[in-house]
Amino acid sequence: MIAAFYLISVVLIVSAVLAVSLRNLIYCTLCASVVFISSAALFFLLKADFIGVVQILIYVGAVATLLLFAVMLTKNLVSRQYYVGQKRKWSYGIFTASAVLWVLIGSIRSQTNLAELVTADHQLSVVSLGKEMLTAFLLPFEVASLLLTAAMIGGIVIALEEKKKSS
Amino acid sequence: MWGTGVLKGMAVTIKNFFDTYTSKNGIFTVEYPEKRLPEKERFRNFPILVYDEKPEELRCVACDICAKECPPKCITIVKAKDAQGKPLKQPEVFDIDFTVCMNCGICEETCPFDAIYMDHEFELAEYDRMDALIYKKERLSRPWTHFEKIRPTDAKEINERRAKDATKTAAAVKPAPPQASNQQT
Amino acid sequence: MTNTIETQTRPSLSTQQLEVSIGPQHPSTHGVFRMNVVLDGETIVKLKPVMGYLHRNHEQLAENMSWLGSMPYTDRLDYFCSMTNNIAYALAVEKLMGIDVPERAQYIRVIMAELTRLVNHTALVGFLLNDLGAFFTPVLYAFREREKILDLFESVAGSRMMCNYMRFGGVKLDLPDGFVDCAKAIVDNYPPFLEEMERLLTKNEILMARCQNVGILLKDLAVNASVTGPVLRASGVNYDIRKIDKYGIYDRFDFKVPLGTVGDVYDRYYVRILEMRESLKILRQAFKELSAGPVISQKGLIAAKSPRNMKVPAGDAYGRIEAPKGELGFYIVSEGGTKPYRYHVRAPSFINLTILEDMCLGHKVADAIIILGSIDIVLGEVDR
Amino acid sequence: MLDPRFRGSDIKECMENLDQIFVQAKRTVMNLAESVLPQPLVLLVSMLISIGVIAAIGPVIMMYLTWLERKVVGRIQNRIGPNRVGKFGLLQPIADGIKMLTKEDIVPEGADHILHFLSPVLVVVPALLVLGLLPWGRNMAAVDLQVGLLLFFAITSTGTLSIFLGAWGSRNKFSLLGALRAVAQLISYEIPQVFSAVVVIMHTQTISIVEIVNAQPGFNWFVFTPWGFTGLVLFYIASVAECNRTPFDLPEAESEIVAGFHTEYSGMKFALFYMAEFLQVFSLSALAAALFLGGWQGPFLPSWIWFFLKTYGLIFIMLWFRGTFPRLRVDQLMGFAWKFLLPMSMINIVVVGIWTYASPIVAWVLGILIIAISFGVLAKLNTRYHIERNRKFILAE
Amino acid sequence: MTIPLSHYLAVSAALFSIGLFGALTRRSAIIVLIGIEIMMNAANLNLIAFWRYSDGTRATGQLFTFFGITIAAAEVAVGLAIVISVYRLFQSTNVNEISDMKK
Repeated sequence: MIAAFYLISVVLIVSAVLAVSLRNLIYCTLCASVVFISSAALFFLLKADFIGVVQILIYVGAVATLLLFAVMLTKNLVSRQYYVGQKRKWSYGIFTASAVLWVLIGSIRSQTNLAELVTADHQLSVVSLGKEMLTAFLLPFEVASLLLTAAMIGGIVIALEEKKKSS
Repeated sequence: MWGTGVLKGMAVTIKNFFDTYTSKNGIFTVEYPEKRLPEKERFRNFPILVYDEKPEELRCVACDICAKECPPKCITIVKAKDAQGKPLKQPEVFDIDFTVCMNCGICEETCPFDAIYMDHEFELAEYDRMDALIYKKERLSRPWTHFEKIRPTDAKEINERRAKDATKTAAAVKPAPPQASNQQT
Repeated sequence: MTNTIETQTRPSLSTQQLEVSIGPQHPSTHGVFRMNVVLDGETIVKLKPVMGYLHRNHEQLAENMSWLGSMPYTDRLDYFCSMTNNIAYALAVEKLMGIDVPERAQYIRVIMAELTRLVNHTALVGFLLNDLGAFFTPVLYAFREREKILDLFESVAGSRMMCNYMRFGGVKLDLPDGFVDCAKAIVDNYPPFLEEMERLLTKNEILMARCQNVGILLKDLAVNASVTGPVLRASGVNYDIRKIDKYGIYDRFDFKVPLGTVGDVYDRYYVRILEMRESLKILRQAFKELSAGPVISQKGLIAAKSPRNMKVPAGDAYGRIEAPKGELGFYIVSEGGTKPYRYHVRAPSFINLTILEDMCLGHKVADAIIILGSIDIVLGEVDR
Repeated sequence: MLDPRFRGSDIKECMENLDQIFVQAKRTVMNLAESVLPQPLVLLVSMLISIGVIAAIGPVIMMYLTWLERKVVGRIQNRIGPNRVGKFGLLQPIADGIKMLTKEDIVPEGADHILHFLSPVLVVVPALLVLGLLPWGRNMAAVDLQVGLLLFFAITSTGTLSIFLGAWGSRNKFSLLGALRAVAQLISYEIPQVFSAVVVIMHTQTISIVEIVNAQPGFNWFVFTPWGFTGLVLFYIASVAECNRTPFDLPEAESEIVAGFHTEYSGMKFALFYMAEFLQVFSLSALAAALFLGGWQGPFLPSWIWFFLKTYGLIFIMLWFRGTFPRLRVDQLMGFAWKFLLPMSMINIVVVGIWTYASPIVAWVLGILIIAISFGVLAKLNTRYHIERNRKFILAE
Repeated sequence: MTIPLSHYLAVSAALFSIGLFGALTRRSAIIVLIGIEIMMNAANLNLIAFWRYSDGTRATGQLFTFFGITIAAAEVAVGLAIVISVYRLFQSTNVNEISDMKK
């Protein structure tokens, strides 16, 4: 169990770095889907099966394909980085990211009374999850569905708008 | 109703599926090397030269009609000469290029001496395209009995016709000197 | 070969237009035939047929060969129906030489022509379904029936597809005994096969959805492009040379000419099935009226015996028949010698192909393939 | 002929052992392992056994599915199918395998090597992974997850991505067309497939496949209920489309776009694509059997024999489709998914709702009524202007 | 020996900063979107870690992640639609070039 955690987090970090820094966009999206899969694996490790499965279904199944289609439609596969003038920005990026990381790690370490792992294996059954979602969390559930329909219609309207005029 | 056409189509294929097990002529294909389809009598594949008794005594008299008639010109004939150089009524070289011949059967029709006929043999695969597929006189010649075996009805007609011609020429040539008659054999 | 054509419309989502060559090496172009298709997404913007891959110089060859010498070559024109090619060529030369054909030979010619029509249309229906995606089942059902008829041709003419059976003034050899009742058995077995094919295909929703209102050929476009055969009759034009010329003895048989109404792929498919039914009617009548008698006229026999010195009087003639694919015509010019001066074949597939682009514009790639399949072209005839 | 002393219970008991034969085999191996190995390794050994068995069965199933397909489609076309290699052509798959191995592995010049190499692997992995989730027999499911069915759909949805990458990597116009069609088809048929599975989840209140199968003891399978039958039909049609089989085999339409997304693959890579397709055929038929036909539930035979009987019954229907149907066009394919399958599966969910709360008679009558009416209305809507059922032809003089 | 919570938090913090780095430095709009996705992922990882180390009876952690994932999916859909329509006007997805409002 322990080895699995470290292995997966190494894969996670490496593929995240690759997903962000590669030049060829197709490889970027590929590494992004590896990030999504390994974070789903972490969820399984943390005994959150339902969320792990939802993560794979939504991120790898839909979001990665969407990204691939977007990459294909915008056609600049090998993103031509004009680094001429913006060398410094690149270093700015590293500086801010490491600053944020330092702050976060600092806050984690300063925390002393972090909760210990109390029960070795407690499993939240999917049925209770479902009940909870439709009782305590009914409002966010309805708002989420509203948001999804709005996003769908918005996405279509933006993408489709051009087709109507030109055809 | 919407899906019926599709279901009827499936019924047809499943009937054929079970036909192959149940009915006699369900399976249409024949497993070739072991079982063979009966050959049609008039099936014509590549030509053969015919001789009566001795393989040297071909019926062909090298009159070159079939070479001239052949649409793709795949027959080459050279007349045989005896010791003194007098042309004999025998082909010295008679080869057919099987890569060119399209077994159309025109040579069989136009040969006045019933010397060339189409054979039924079709397993003629070779490893070499050049000289293996140019059939020489020896490879082309077959006895007349072979012809009678593969095409009985045509053979019967031809034999009758030849017998009638032979008696007619024999009667016509009797007053003439006897030695001229052996050319017709 | 990826020369893309950039559209100059307003800056819409400028998807490049994809130029795909559905080329000679493609599973469903019925032989070596190429279509340069310009695609916008899946719909066809431009289509240019490219032919000539199978050109064998047939007409030039015929000019330095004896008259009968090019008869076996006519088998290679439309290798699906060799008997009708022979009949058309024999008809043209007989018209020029003025030979008459005896009664029995006329009936044999009608029987052979109608059997070839059956063979051609069955194979066409099979291959059209193969283009639609049915994994070879209709083709093999069609071939099962076609094999029986090809066996008949083999027992009559000696070869299944390259028959070389017709001679000027009649046919080469008389029918072998037992041919007629064997042919009768096959003709009687055909209707159940047609019912089976119809049950499998005609009312099949997928086939109807794929073929109806696809590749519509309007009546006037068809007539102007001089399209002939089932493609023309599917658009509703009543033009069948057997009815118009009444060549040979076709006036003795009563049969109908099926016409379509809309002129799309479905009509072309179903008109051919109805034509098969009509051919069966003709065959039954021909078997009844087949009488004994000579098979080749006296003049024809002499010509067949020594074709190289058969002279045809000077002049020109155009003999045409209703081949399964359309109007197959032979235009021959003779100077009175033993070789034709000019020899031209009017191939129906070649002329039916000219309207391929008009039918395919605006359709999808999948439709272009079945429209090509429904015109029923054979490359031997197109490229000659 | 039965020995009188052989009482009925003996037959039942020997069937029982036969049923649990594999489970006992594994248990014996486990006891052996426990006595020898330390504790954590034992868990590893049990996992290895399951993985090993599935990794062995997967390719064997795939090989003999290709053989079965060629035999069945052959018989449909009045011919015998492979019978030269081995007794009934049984060694044919092995011959095909060797041929695939020895064939040269061509990588097109403009192709993207990494993608070209990676995508066959990415396609096979989900297909093999999914075999672990299926209940092969009584307590013979390799992995019994509480979210089994949802994980099944999640894994099969990752296959779309790899098909697209494979086609995009091989720089070929035809495979590009094939990829666009594949992605559009797989995504739009995933939704009706999941919806028609939701029907079973609503009825059995669980997502784990093993529980669903346990909820169908003896002969009362779900298929004998109105919603169960429509659910099976909808699920089965959607999974035929999901594995790119006829009449939905547009992504690799031979007659239109040469070989669709796997045009540029040869040798072992093509074999992997082929294996992925057939494993998906097997796993989706097995899932359809588990959800609606009671998986391994059956009166007399051992459980895993029932599982294979039902799965191969459904696979036979897919092969039967292969031998009969022409192909749909792209827009009809989409129309069929969105305008027929999806509404029907939603209506099916309504019927299950009624089924759980109404009394049996009312539920039956109402269920059949709703399904019949909705099928008629949807069929009418979908074919109103496309298909002219009987078109008239003139037989002119 | 179980894994302390701080390890999980460290991993998600690292993931978050990588996502931030990507979003800030890269030119192409799509990589910015990927960066944002990775940051959302890191947040979800945190939520689940805290849920696992809590008493585990309440499902708030999991449900929060569930809604987080749905919102992220909606966000990507709309984001990509915007990227495509922007690409249609400016013929490029380079974030720097899409700066002037009036085109």
